Amino acid sequence: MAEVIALSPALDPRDRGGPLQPMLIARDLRKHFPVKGARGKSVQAVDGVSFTVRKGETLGIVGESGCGKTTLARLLLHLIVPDAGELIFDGEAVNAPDGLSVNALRRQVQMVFQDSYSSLNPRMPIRDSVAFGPFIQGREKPEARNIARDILAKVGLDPDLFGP
Amino acid sequence: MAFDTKVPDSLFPYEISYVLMISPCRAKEVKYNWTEYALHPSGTGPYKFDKMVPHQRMEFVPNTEYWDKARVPRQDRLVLVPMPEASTRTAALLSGQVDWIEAPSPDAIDRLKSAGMQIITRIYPHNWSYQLNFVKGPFADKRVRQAANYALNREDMKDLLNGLMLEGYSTIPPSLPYYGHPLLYKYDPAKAKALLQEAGCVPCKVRFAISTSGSGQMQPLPMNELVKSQMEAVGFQVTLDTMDWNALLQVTREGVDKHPDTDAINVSRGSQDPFNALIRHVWTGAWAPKGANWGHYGNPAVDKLVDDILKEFDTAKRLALLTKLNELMNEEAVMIFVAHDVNPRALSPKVHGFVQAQSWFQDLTPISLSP
Amino acid sequence: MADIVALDRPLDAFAEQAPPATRVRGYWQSVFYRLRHDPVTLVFASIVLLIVLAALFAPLIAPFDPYKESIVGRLKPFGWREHLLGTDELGRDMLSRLLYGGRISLSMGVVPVLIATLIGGMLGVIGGFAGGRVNTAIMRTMDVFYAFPSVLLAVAIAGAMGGGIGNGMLALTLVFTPPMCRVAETATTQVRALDYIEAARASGASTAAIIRYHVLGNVLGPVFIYASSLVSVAILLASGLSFLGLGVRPPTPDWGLMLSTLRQSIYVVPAVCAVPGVAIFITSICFNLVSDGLRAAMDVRM
Amino acid sequence: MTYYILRRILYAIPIAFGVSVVCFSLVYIAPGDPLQTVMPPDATAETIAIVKHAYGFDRPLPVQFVIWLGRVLTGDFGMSIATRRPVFLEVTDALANTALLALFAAPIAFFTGYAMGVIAGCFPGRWLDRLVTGAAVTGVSLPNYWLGIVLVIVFAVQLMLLPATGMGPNGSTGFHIFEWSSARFLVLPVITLAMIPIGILSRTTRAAVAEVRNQDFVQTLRAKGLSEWAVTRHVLKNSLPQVMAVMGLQFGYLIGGSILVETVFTWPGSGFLLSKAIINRDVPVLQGTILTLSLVFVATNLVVDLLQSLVDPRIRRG
Repeated sequence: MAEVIALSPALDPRDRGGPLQPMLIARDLRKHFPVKGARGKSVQAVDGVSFTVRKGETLGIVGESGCGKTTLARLLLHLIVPDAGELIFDGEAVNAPDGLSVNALRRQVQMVFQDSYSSLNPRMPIRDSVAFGPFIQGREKPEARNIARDILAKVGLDPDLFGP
Repeated sequence: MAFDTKVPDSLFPYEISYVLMISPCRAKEVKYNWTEYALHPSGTGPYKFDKMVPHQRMEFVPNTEYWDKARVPRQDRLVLVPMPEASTRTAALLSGQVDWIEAPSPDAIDRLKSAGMQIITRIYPHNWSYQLNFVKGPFADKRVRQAANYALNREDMKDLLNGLMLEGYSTIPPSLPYYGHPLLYKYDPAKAKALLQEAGCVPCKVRFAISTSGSGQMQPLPMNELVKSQMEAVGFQVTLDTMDWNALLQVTREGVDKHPDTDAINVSRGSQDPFNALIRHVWTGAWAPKGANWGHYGNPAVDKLVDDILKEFDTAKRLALLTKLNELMNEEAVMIFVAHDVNPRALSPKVHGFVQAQSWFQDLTPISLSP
Repeated sequence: MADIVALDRPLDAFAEQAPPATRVRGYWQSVFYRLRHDPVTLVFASIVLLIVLAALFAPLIAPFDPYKESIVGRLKPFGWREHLLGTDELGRDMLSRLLYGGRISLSMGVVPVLIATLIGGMLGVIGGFAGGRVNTAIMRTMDVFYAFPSVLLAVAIAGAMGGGIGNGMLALTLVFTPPMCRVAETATTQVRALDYIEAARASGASTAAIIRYHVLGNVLGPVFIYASSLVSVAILLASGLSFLGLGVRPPTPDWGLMLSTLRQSIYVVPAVCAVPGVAIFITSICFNLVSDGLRAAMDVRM
Repeated sequence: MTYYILRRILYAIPIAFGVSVVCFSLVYIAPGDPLQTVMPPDATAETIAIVKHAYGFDRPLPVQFVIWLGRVLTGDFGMSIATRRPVFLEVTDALANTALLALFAAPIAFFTGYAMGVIAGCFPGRWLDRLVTGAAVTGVSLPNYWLGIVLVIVFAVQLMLLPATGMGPNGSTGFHIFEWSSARFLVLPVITLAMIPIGILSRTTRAAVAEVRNQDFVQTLRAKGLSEWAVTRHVLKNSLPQVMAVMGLQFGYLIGGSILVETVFTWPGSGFLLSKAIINRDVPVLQGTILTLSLVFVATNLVVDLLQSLVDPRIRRG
């Protein structure tokens, strides 16, 4: 854990734990789903998973379908509450009394889905889909829209094409 | 055979035709199961029951051993088919499916005539009127009752029915011997308005219980709408409570006590014999639910007159008393008199030998059908 | 460097040739755009509008008082003394009664569908979104009412309660709520399973927000399309109830009742007697075609 | 497969129970106290007491329901007020006549509707498609009872070709389907009844066929060199389950919803019985007819459901 990271990327003012603090630490995450009908038996979707993801690092998890990948992903976002185990995000324990609130976590983490058709609301222009995050976190509609326009421009998409 | 009545009743011979009798031995045979009896009735009339399909048809064949040889039916088979809808009956006749229909709708008469059908009408003892509530409501006041009668333009009503009625000015049609010279309420809207003013019933809110159809009811919906508009022209405010025939019969049987807010009921009545024509409507002894005096009309003078009639066995004297009763009923305006039906029928040209009687009962035996 | 630059911004090469940026339309604008360019639906939509306006402004445009009788003027053909559509069995002006009758026939058709859409839709969304026992409870009760053919259920309720406009409308609402609920529930369960709902939850949206912004938008489409197709069925059913004497009471004008009472005079003025039937037919066929147009415009596959 | 059938049947039982609860409550939503709606108007006090006990009107509602259900299961639907005949007898006679109409109207409607739908589906946008769609939407929008009246006027009254009303020259008991003298009574009612199902079916078939034609596997079939006719056969097979579901529903409507047509033609079916029950305020008949018709509707839906699973294997795994 002590090796020095090569020249770390430019400091991001929101980087609480400093460049060396691992982005995400999972310790003994566990989530079992009781099987309807057969009392006692349960599906051990996630059983004692621990890993660390450092900033700038990408972690790939591979497994056959039904081995618990999606459940793990949902656990990381607290979409489902883990039975046991701990989640440290950028140095702060998630959902712990003194740590990071789930809502705060939600502001900085998001899922990217496999099937693009079902990951975008067909009745909503792209710009509004992008603006939905900030808007739901409390920003006013116009402000959220501007954020969305900036992000679209940043990734090379012409904002005028993606929202009335 | 001797009948002894509880109270002297000179009119009893008239009413006997209304007492329906069942043969006791057949009743015993089917162990008093009336559904069974309906399928196997017995009797001694000119027709014999052949078969029945519930709701659809009833078939008769001539009773060849009938005692009065002159009245043995001249048809091979008589089939009665119930069709509640007037337009369906008309279509059935025009399409040659049936040879005879009862009460064709007045508007179909011209079409029936153009198809060569025989239209038969004849005044008969029938009264299309409103029996009134004498206990509670505006009609307890004679002036309001008279105003309602003066408000009606019966010529218009006749046009509405394409001529298929006789203007009704009394409980009984003029053709009956005890009609006399009753006070006639000819169309006089001004007088009607004045009477209402005098009675202080302005606007005069009244509620009528009427039916959508029913035997003897002629064309209740259009006729009631016309009466409503004519009465409202002189200051009445009429609410029509429409219900089906059975429901209206029930209201009629239960009497005014059970329906205090209903000011009048529109039920057509047969006036076959003096009792059914006059007495049952005004006699205190016939108060509903016991009898047909729905609105509980009570008048000592009338009661005394009725007693005299029932005790008077000399027909001439009784006729004079009956005439006096009819004139008194008109003077009291015990009903809103509207119309007398003419019992219209449409027969195919092939039907011969039918003579329409002045009665609710008709003799079908002489009828014959040319090919 | 030049080609690197080109590589760096490959899009520009196409930018010039791409057509001028078409105005980007939100979903609803694109629906109206498609509708505007669908002449058939426009024509029938305007006829429907005409019918609704005519019924709404009946008192202003009706040439005569629909209740005024004139025995002399009974059952007259078209055009008799400015009675454009002739007169009925009591001499009342047919055109005026048609306009006033439209009010009742349309409202007895449209109002129950609206109420059923609200109740059925809500139940469907709640059932669809909540899932589990709530869903089964709602959907199984709906199945019970679904077990009755619509005409039968309407007649049963109106018949038992004794007819009249209120009972008629209640009966029709009860008839249309189950299918509406089923459409909403199916749409909701489909939407709920899509990823953007999870994405919304992952961005911290509450269930209410998710329903408001994501679920409703997608459920309203199929619900609205289905509701528009129900209106013509409702009008036919409502006129059927009146025809059986379970809807409006005389003398109030209503197309179904007029059709029934005019049956007697069909031999005198057949054309006049056909007028209410034609009115019912035109209104219901227009609603049907508009509904088809809407479905084509709104039901856009990705 | 049998597991699936069992599950569907078990699923239908609570529905039937629900239907009986609704029918039971009909007596209570009728105005006036329930006893008055179930008794002939001129019933004597003593018969009222007997019936009161039989129906158990004095007992709490659930108990009354159980009594009523018990009697209904044994076929005792109570007495008709108007005719004093057992309701069960009235309903079964009437149902047979309605079934006869439905058995004739259904095949005609399904065949015509399906053919129209297929034609429209296979030639989308062409004039044939527009013609069929126009005819279908007309069929669905026509008030069929009015159509009945018009047909009677034209064919029975003016042309005197067909009878105007009723069922057979000597009523339903003397009805011999194979003799023209009886069968001619069927013609107009069947045409009127078939109008709406033809409309609905051709619209559904057209949509189903059009949708299947757009699916990728149709292109691959063509790519494999199948003739257009062979491709169409595949398309039809795939669109059949969806169409069959609608057929089942429409057959149920033919049985349950024929009240208006039967009233216009005075066809002595359950619909006409129902309309008379309404006019006479005959609640027991109203209740019995509706219960029977809806149970028949549930049964037809169940049968179609099972047939559908035979045709479409995917549903079987369901």
